[in-house]
Amino acid sequence: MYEHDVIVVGAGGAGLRAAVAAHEAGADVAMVTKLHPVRSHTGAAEGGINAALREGDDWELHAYDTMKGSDYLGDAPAVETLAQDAPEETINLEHWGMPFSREDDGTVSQRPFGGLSFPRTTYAGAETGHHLLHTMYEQVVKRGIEVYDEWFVTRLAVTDEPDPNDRTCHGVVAYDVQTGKIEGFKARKGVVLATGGPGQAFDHTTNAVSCTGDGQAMAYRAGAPLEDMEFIQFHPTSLPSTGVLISEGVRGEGGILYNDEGERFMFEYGYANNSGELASRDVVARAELTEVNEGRGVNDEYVHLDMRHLGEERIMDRLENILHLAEDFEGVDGLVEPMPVKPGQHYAMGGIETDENGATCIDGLYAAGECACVSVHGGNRLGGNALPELIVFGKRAGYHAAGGDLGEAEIETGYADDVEDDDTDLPITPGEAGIEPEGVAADGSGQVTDAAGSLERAVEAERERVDHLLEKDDGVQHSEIRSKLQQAMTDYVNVFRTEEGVKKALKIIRECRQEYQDVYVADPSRTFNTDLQHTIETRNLIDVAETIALGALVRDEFRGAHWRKEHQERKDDEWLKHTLISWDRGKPSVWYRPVILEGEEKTYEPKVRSY
Amino acid sequence: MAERYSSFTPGGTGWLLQRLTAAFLIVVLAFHFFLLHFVNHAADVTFAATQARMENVGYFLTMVLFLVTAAFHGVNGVYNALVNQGLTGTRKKVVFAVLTLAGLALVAQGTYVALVMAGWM
Amino acid sequence: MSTQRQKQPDEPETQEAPTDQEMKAEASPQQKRLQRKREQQSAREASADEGEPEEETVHLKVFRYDPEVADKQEPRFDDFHVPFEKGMTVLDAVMYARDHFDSSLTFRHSCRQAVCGSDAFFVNGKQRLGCKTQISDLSQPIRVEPLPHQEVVKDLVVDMDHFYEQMHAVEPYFQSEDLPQGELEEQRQSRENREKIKMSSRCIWCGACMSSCNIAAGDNQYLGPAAINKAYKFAMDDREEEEIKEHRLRILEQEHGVWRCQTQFSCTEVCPKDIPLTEHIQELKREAVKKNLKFW
Amino acid sequence: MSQSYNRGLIEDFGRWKEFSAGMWAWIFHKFTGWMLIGYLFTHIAVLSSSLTSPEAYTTTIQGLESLFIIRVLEVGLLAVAVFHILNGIRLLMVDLGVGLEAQDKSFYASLIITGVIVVASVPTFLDGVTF
Ligand SMILES: Cc1cc2nc3c(=O)[nH]c(=O)nc-3n(C[C@H](O)[C@H](O)[C@H](O)COP(=O)(O)OP(=O)(O)OC[C@H]3O[C@@H](n4cnc5c(N)ncnc54)[C@H](O)[C@@H]3O)c2cc1C
Ligand code: HEM
Ligand code: SF4
Ligand code: F3S
Ligand code: FES
Repeated sequence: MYEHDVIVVGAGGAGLRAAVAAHEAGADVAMVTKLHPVRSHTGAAEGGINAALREGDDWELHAYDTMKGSDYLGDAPAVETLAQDAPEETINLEHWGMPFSREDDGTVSQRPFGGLSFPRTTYAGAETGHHLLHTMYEQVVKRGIEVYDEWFVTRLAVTDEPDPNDRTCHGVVAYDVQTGKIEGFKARKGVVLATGGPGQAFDHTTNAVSCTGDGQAMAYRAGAPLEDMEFIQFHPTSLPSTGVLISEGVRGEGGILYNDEGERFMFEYGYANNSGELASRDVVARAELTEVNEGRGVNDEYVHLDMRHLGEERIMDRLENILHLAEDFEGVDGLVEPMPVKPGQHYAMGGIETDENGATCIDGLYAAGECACVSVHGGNRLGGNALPELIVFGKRAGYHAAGGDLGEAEIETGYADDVEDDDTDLPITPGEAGIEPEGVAADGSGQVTDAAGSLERAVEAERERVDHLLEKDDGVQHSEIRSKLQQAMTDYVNVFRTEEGVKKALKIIRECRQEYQDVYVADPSRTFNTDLQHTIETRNLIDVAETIALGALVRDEFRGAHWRKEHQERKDDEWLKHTLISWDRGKPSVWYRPVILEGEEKTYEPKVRSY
Repeated sequence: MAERYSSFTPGGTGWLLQRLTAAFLIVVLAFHFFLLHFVNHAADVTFAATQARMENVGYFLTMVLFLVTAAFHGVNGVYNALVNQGLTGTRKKVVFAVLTLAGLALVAQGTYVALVMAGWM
Repeated sequence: MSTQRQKQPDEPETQEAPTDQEMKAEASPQQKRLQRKREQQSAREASADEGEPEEETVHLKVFRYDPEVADKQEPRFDDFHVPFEKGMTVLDAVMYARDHFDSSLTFRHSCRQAVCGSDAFFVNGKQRLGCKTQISDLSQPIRVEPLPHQEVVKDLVVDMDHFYEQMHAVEPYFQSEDLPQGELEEQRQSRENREKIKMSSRCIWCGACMSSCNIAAGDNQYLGPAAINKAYKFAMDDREEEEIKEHRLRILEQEHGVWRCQTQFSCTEVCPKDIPLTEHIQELKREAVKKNLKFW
Repeated sequence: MSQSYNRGLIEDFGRWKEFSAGMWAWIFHKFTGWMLIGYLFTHIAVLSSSLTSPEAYTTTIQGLESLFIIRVLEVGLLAVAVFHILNGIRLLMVDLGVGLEAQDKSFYASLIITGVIVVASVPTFLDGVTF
């Protein structure tokens, strides 16, 4: 067993920032991550970091844009914290050596991005995330913070009180991918989850193969609710064959979208008469799919993104990376031809419910980054708002977990008596399907309430589960279940959602869950058994996919990225509230908590979101 | 991490000298080859002719310098090649000593021969 | 693997009688196309299963080794025949082989877009990133092996610890403790200077260069091209002070630093990020010489 | 680095077919360098015959030179030296950062020029040799 003050799970932007902050607050920190830190998916981010740095811009404008972008589903305290802290955190990165692109006077460059009223997206070429990730990892190396890389965290060690709000997280159980050893990691002060997104729940995604929603699923099974899971962002410009992302920066610099007839459809068909290509992502993604559905798509599959008119010099200077991506992954030369693009799953606005200090309703359990939902992005994330979220809330979570004081949070977490329960009829009974070997992380029996006990139990349960999976000689393989799940999500819980479709998806997810009872791992080895790792991840995907579909079913309105065929309007009277889903001893329950629109000084009044 | 390297000996001097000697050798080696194979045929070499050349102080000094630089360049090159193959510890020290001695012996013997040829010894 | 494809669920009822703009057609061209694509795929999978590849297939020979599994303790090559699709990469092919033929086939991969640096393999005798190598650019059969000169953990997975150690050994971080305060001033950097370090900052730690270098193979202490390039990025960055630059050169100048490089150029040739590694190493050698000459 | 088993040809030089220009250049340069230093030692040894007597020197040299094998070896030495010089120049340029993009071409050029020079000097070297 290993022991540290703070255990950070995941070493992407959020995890690294949390670790540095906790270290600076004097804690003994360790990072446990299934990939070496520099392999994290933060490295794929291209566009940039939103921060109000310049004359003529200020954090209030940033907060306003974010709130509008969120379709009024962001919580004001979180949104304002993000906008206020982003400038300092961004400049801080610069001081740590991040190679931002520069203006003639030597200051960092900023560019326009979709949905922003000021060009405040601070960037480093078209590889902002790569530089952010590496710069931050350098700081972790500098501070000598311990990193357990290629250790796959499979379970949280939490106590067993019936009400999740009373539970405490004492650590995690992780599995050393190289040797197959399963060990407990005790956290004296706190565990910070920073495991990134759940993109692999879909089959066409810009996310990495490792983005399997592990953090969300683990926290969910331990009793922390998942918030606003139905809000999935589909990026309008991903390459059709692989899902590799073509940055919004291309449109920010002036790239234009054309349909098969060569029409600039964003204007021609009135999808966004003011902002055109720079409208919010959900608007552009729907516009593209509508073009394709109405027969104006290229090869009935995609549309064209053209940047040739920008000129070679400008492209080489700011978007060189895009040229390589189009060439290597689609065989297209962006200097001579338009690039094919189509919407792909990109980002999960929802995640583990936290307050603006990164804390969840479980004592000692924190979350930050894409796996968390402080609720800054609400119904739709603006491009360039995720990276600042990583550094702002990563830092806060790390600092708080190390015992630092950030004051009382305004956002509430956890199920309480004053929340509203949901009463939608579900086509299936979601949640556990019988006698799964792994069971729940906390069964609510109130039996285990101490640190040692909860860790011991968690380690024991995990060893049994792995033994079971390895010893079982036949059954189904996870890849079959996984592709069935991904297919269902892409078919029915995609950009366009219908009640019927989402219900079908729920049924298929249920089938997947049942089939998973019979899953086995063919590779018997304990050494670097990726088969085993992927099998465990698939279980996480099932849980996460189910919450996405559940959320999509109950929210019968059209807000942000969540489009419902039968409900074509935003219903502010009814739906200015977050969807929360609790695992509740294996039986998911859905409930709601109102959005906080009152900011420090002003209240954000919902307006029509037009671009 | 960096402490591991605190006792290093900078290899920069050797590297630079290897290049400088190389630059010098290009010229002399070409001259040497040309003189002894094309202008005068090697087969026709006699002691007398050699002595005639060696008596010229400029030629003598060039040849000795040629020898010194070539010996350094060659021996240092061999040493580097061995270090590149991962030679370390005592074995490295021994190789270093042997090569240095061989180099010095070569230069000493060569200079002695040259002096004899020039008839000054 | 089962040859049976799950029957495609019918289109949602509501989509059959659409009233609104977005869903006019009964089955949109998009849906029809997807349907076609799936049918083709199942046909292809079926034929692959019956071992009579009608369509173009890719012949892979993949290195296999597992210290724990009896019949894999002796390294061997396994053959896989994977259906070819336009735009297919080596990574796609090995993933297909894993998901459809042998789930124990082990390799690292994550981003699929050449930024995470996990999947450097030795493909047809050259270090390459699996996800960035088009099958159509290679001659078959395609030999996929783990990176040479590194210990093999299992199949295509090699031990990267030594590589990481070398990367860490050059003190790869800004040394100054200066942080923004009050006015939020960033440090200034000229465009030219940023341009100078641009290429060096693209490294994704894939280890291909290190594996291709004969010197690194022979001399375990040699910092290696990637670490030297990392140091270059810092040494050339004007935001760091002169003394720190000198300190960096001292690290590089040690016996197993830049001088070991014999300008083999293999590192430069294999680097998937096109970093001019040899050029950077050579420039550092000259910088180091210049610095030393100053004291003479 | 210790290998947990022998990967045999995968490691080290077994992959010579897959070597790139820069690696060949490195190997040839190394080989020629060693030949040259080896020759330098022999050369001084031969010349040391002058220490015995002038006649011994003349006979030794002329005796050796009359041997066909020695003449052939001399051509070899020329090849080795010319390649080492040309590639040495190439390396010096690389050190100065000149023409890095053309490093493979300059290696091929060194090979070709070496070949030409050697062929061109064969008559001179083999001139007057008796069998
Ligand atoms: C292609 C692309 C482009 C983007 N561009 C932008 C942009 O321009 N601007 C912007 O603001 N945002 C952008 N985003 C969004 C943003 O990059 C991500 O939301 C963000 O990087 C997520 O960071 P993270 O730290 O939360 O997670 P990640 O970087 O995904 O890191 C997750 C970490 O958790 C670890 N982990 C996961 N599961 C486990 C487990 N079970 N056990 C142990 N460790 C685990 C992984 O090893 C990894 O280290 C982009 C996203 C994508 C996909
Ligand atoms: C005539 C001009 C010469 C030039 C331009 C030249 C150039 C060079 C250079 C640049 C190197 C260094 C290679 C490196 O470190 O990467 C080198 C190595 C070497 N040289 Fe020369 N050299 C010349 C003559 C000689 C002579 C006359 C000898 C023999 C006495 C010699 C023996 C060597 C040896 C042994 C090496 C080491 C090879 C190795 O790396 O294993 N060179 N030469
Ligand atoms: S320098 Fe290039 S080859 Fe080497 S690790 Fe970095 S990206 Fe990979
Ligand atoms: S391959 Fe090795 S020898 Fe130098 S040029 Fe590259 S580091
Ligand atoms: S999978 Fe990330 S670099 Fe290839």
